[in-house]
Amino acid sequence: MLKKPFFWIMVATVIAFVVMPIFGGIGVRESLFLAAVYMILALNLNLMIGYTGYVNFGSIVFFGLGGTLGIYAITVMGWPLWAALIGAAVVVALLALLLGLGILRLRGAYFALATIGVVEATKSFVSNFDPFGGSTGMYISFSSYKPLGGPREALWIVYFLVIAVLAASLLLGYMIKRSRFGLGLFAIREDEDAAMVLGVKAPLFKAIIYSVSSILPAMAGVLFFFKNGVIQPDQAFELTLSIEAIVMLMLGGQGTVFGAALGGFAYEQFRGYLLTSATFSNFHLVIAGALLLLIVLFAPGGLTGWLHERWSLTRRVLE
Amino acid sequence: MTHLINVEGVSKRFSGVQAVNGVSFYMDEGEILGLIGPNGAGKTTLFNLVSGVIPPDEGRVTMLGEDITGMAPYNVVNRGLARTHQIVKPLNDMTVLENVTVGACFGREKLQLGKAREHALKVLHTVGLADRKDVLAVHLTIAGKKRLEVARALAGNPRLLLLDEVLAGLNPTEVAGMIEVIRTVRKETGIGILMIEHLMQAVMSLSDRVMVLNFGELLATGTPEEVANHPHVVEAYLGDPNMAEKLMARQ
Amino acid sequence: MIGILVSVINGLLLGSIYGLAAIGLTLIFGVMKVINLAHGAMIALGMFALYFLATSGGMNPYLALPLVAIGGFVGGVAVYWIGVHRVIGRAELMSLLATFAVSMIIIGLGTALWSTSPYNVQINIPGVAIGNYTIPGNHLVAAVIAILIAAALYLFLFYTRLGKAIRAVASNRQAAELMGIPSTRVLAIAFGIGIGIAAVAGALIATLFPFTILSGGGYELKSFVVTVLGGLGNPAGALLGGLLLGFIEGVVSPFVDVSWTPVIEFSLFVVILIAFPMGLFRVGRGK
Amino acid sequence: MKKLALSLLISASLTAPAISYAKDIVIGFTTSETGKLNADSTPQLQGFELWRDQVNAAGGIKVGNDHYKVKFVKYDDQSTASRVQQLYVRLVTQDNANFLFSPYSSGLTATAAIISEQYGKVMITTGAAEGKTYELGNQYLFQMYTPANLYLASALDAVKAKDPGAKIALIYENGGFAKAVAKGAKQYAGKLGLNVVMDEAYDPSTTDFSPILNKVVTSGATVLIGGGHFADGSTLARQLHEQNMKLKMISLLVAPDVPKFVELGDAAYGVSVPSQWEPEVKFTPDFGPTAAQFTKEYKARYHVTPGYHAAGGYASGIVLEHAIEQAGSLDTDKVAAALNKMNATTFYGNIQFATDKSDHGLQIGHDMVLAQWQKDSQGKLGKQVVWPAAAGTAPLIYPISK
Repeated sequence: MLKKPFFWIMVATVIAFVVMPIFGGIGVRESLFLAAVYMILALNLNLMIGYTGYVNFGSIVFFGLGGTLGIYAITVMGWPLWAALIGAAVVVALLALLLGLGILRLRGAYFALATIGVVEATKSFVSNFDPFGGSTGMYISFSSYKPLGGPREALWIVYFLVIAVLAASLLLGYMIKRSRFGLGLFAIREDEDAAMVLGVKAPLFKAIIYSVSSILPAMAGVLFFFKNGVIQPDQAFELTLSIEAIVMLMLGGQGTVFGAALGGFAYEQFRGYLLTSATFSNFHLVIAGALLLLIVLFAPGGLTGWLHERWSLTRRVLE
Repeated sequence: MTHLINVEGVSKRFSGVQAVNGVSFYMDEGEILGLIGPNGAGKTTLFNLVSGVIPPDEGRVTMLGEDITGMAPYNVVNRGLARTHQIVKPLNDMTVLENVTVGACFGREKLQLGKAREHALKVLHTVGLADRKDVLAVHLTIAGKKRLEVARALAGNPRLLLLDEVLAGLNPTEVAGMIEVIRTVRKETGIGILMIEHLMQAVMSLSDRVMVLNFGELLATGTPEEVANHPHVVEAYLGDPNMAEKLMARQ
Repeated sequence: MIGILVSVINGLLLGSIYGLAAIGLTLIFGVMKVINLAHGAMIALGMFALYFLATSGGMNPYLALPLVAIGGFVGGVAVYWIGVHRVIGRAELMSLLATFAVSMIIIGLGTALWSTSPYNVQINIPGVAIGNYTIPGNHLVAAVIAILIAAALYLFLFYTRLGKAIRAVASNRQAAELMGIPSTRVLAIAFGIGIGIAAVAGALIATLFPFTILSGGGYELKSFVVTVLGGLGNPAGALLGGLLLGFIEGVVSPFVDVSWTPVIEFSLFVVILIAFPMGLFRVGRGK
Repeated sequence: MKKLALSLLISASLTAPAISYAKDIVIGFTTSETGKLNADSTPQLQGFELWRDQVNAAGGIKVGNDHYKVKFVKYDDQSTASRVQQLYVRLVTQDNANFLFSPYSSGLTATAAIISEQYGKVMITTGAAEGKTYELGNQYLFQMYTPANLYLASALDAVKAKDPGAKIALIYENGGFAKAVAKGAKQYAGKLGLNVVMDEAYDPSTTDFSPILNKVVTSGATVLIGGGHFADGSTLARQLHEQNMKLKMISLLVAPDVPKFVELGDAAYGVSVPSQWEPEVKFTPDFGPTAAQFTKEYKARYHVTPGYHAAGGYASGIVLEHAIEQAGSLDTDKVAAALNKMNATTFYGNIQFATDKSDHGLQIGHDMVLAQWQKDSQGKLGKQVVWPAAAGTAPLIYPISK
């Protein structure tokens, strides 16, 4: 692994994320924070869509549920942040495993529809479930930031934790890609029936990757909402963000770690620009939609696919 | 004695059509069994029933004495059964080597990735695809894809190989090449091979025994000579009474 | 007791409109295996079309429905050629994203043009009183129209040449092509019809409730639930599915806080999808 | 060169008012230009902008001896909370906002509030009544609205006075603000000894209210109190009318106060709304315009009668302006101290903020009124202040007769 150029590209990326805000200041940090969260979502969604070929429209449910459980642990049960992170990730992963064994019996469009149903069902359930604050959500008392040095200092710590989760996401995507398990997933993506006849235990593999792809987004959810100060079901289970994660993946190029990461980063920059530019802010949805349509129709491989078509070298370097 | 595979009275109906009806047969190691019959006779369905792709309505399939009836395909693979598909199913967006490595990783031997890759390369040499190893499977010719099917199935070191029309759609040179591959496989590994084939000459020349399926039922089993001369077979399938001689006249 | 009865009647009336909206979705899926994520946006466009015909155009809202349908058909055919044609037969992800992109563009333009404040179409039809309860007149009329349109579509699909061609392409595109049916044109027409129906359903909803360009989203989700109840790709099932969903809403609401209704709906959706992927109304299914 | 500069100077002084601004005061906020809160958010933005333009026309805000021009930086939050934090952080870090206004709605404000604490900026919150946000230990939040738990107090007082035996149905949006209001209302009704026969939330995206209205009929309720925001509230009012509900009183949150509500026609008649402010109120302001002046200027510019969202927006501006002038500085802590000390009357009513650590910034000076849509002699719909009776412009119509 240490001999592969892409490994060092990933290391350099993470170092850049750590160093840039230290020199660039708070504004840079905030932009990178959101970019990192998007990259985490896209990288883990890539495990399902890019590696396994299952279109998960509801990946946001991991993020939202992780956030909800984590903030519950912090505000109601008084857990420290690190314990909430681990606790939320474990519970979400187990729930995803159980859910995955059920809904992954569906294929193609049926699976995609079911994942939409899961998001909506979970959102409306949490909105009515009083221990999680119902539709009002949960508020984090500012005193919860004391152990991290107060609200302002906590932002730095949360930022570095998110970068750690980002690093883990990059590494996870890379290692799965180069593993025997990953090979089995690719086989499922290409032709599930053929894969099973070749000996790939598809139902188990799918449920495991569904569960694995939930862990890091769940942690990102805890961190995001911890920083956010409040978690409300509308915000935690926003179907749009799930679909945006797919757009990021398409933009960067699905199936590659590089593409997922690049897509998440580029999308955040692009959206941030559209949203705050005077000219485009009214039309940002139109522009984003037109861009997506163009990618789907004319460049389904995304940026990475485009690069690979031009230079065969990139295929070996950008994995 | 326990056979490599023993199939007892398997049946399958699809929405009113009896696709396979009470078929029984066995095979032993090192044997090549040919399976012939007209289109729609239920040959591929029989393959699907044996390899776990669809569960039979009735009947029992055992491998080396172990009941594998209705087992999921990947579990059947574990027991040492591998198959190819009549309509090829290459893993399109993966290279030839990766395709075969999948077979090696998840076949009977469950090799680790590195070992699997080495083994896959060996198998690619056997089937004559070594020079195409880094090509995406989607870019192979139809003959290449058929070889790939065989290579993937072989890569798991199966005890029993089910070949579903690996010769169909190939030109004479390619057919000769593929027959050579099958011969080599038998010689080198000594595994059992059950093959569906329409190309009579090939079946007759390769098989130790041949069985004939018609309307989902077993019509006859025996050596190629016996089957070729079996009156029911001649009537139902071959049609031409002089066919047998033509077939037996090996090139 | 009367309360429950009225609640069920209300549910069924609304359910017929859910059913109509879902027919548009399921027809498109049945014919070209595309889940149209622009469905909600199309419903919303139907709402606005009716609004402008009825207010600026001064038409009677119900007489404007055929115009909305024609507009929807034309728009649908256009969307098919722009966004959908190239992704037919490719991975599901592509058609899902292509239609979602169309939805983003429509909602973006709609937001810029009409903001997101609610619009109203005023209709005064006296309701029917049952004891202290009232069933609004516009709900009754809308339900009757929805069922008539669904019936007309059924007749069209089973008794006209074009309808039969659409069904032929749905069941096997290659075979239909061999029989001399120009399948691409049939796909475009089927997409147009699906959108036309969605737009009319939207227009009918606009006669009942205030709406914005975003209102279609909720009905799109309901259409998913309905299609799954009725079987994806099965137009007759969709109407039954809609009625069933309306019935469930009507029966459940007197006993549970209404904010729990979506929880029940979507849980049911996922469970039925896993247990009966072909829908509840298709008994004998092939392999 | 000198000549050129001189001529430029002269031409500048001819076109612009002859005030030399030392600098800008940047105030940042987001508004819901799109999304479901758009109708509620727009008047608030108009209130902000009217204030800004008036201040700048009058010479800006005076800090010490300098005149500062007020500059707004605003973004569209699309009515969704996930955008809000990103945009507020950007306002603070990239646009260098000196002060912040809140977005519209309790939900979005809760999300934005923490930014004020993390980055140490004063945030005047308006259009955000939910009280929970202020109990988390903040130092820089200042609420302009009467908190949610007191929202329906005037409506319940009116019911108590007119019809102590009324059966009340509480029907509200399943969202932060409306739920907090309903919770407070239920407690208050209990204190008054009123009979609440139904208490139920509905999903924020509800468009069909018939299931819940049927339940209201079944419960035998005579008074309906609740609602949420504009979209759901106006739909609810319309269906109450369509389903011919025989209620003696209907009091809904927010929606009836938005000018667009009048488009409902007959469905609007008799509906009352707890209001932070109405144009008819008569306070003698310590600073800023009177209600009549504000109403006149607002109408001249936007051609509608301002509701309380607009007034709240405008009042946020003058309160901040006053505090900055009192502090004589743009320093966050000094301005916050001035706000903490404030106990003043404006056209919008009395303003005082809680200073206790447990609920800092909560509005404790301001009282609400109840307004009702009534018809004048020509049958034209208009809003009248009906409660408290002493401050009213017309008597409460009870029961509503249609």
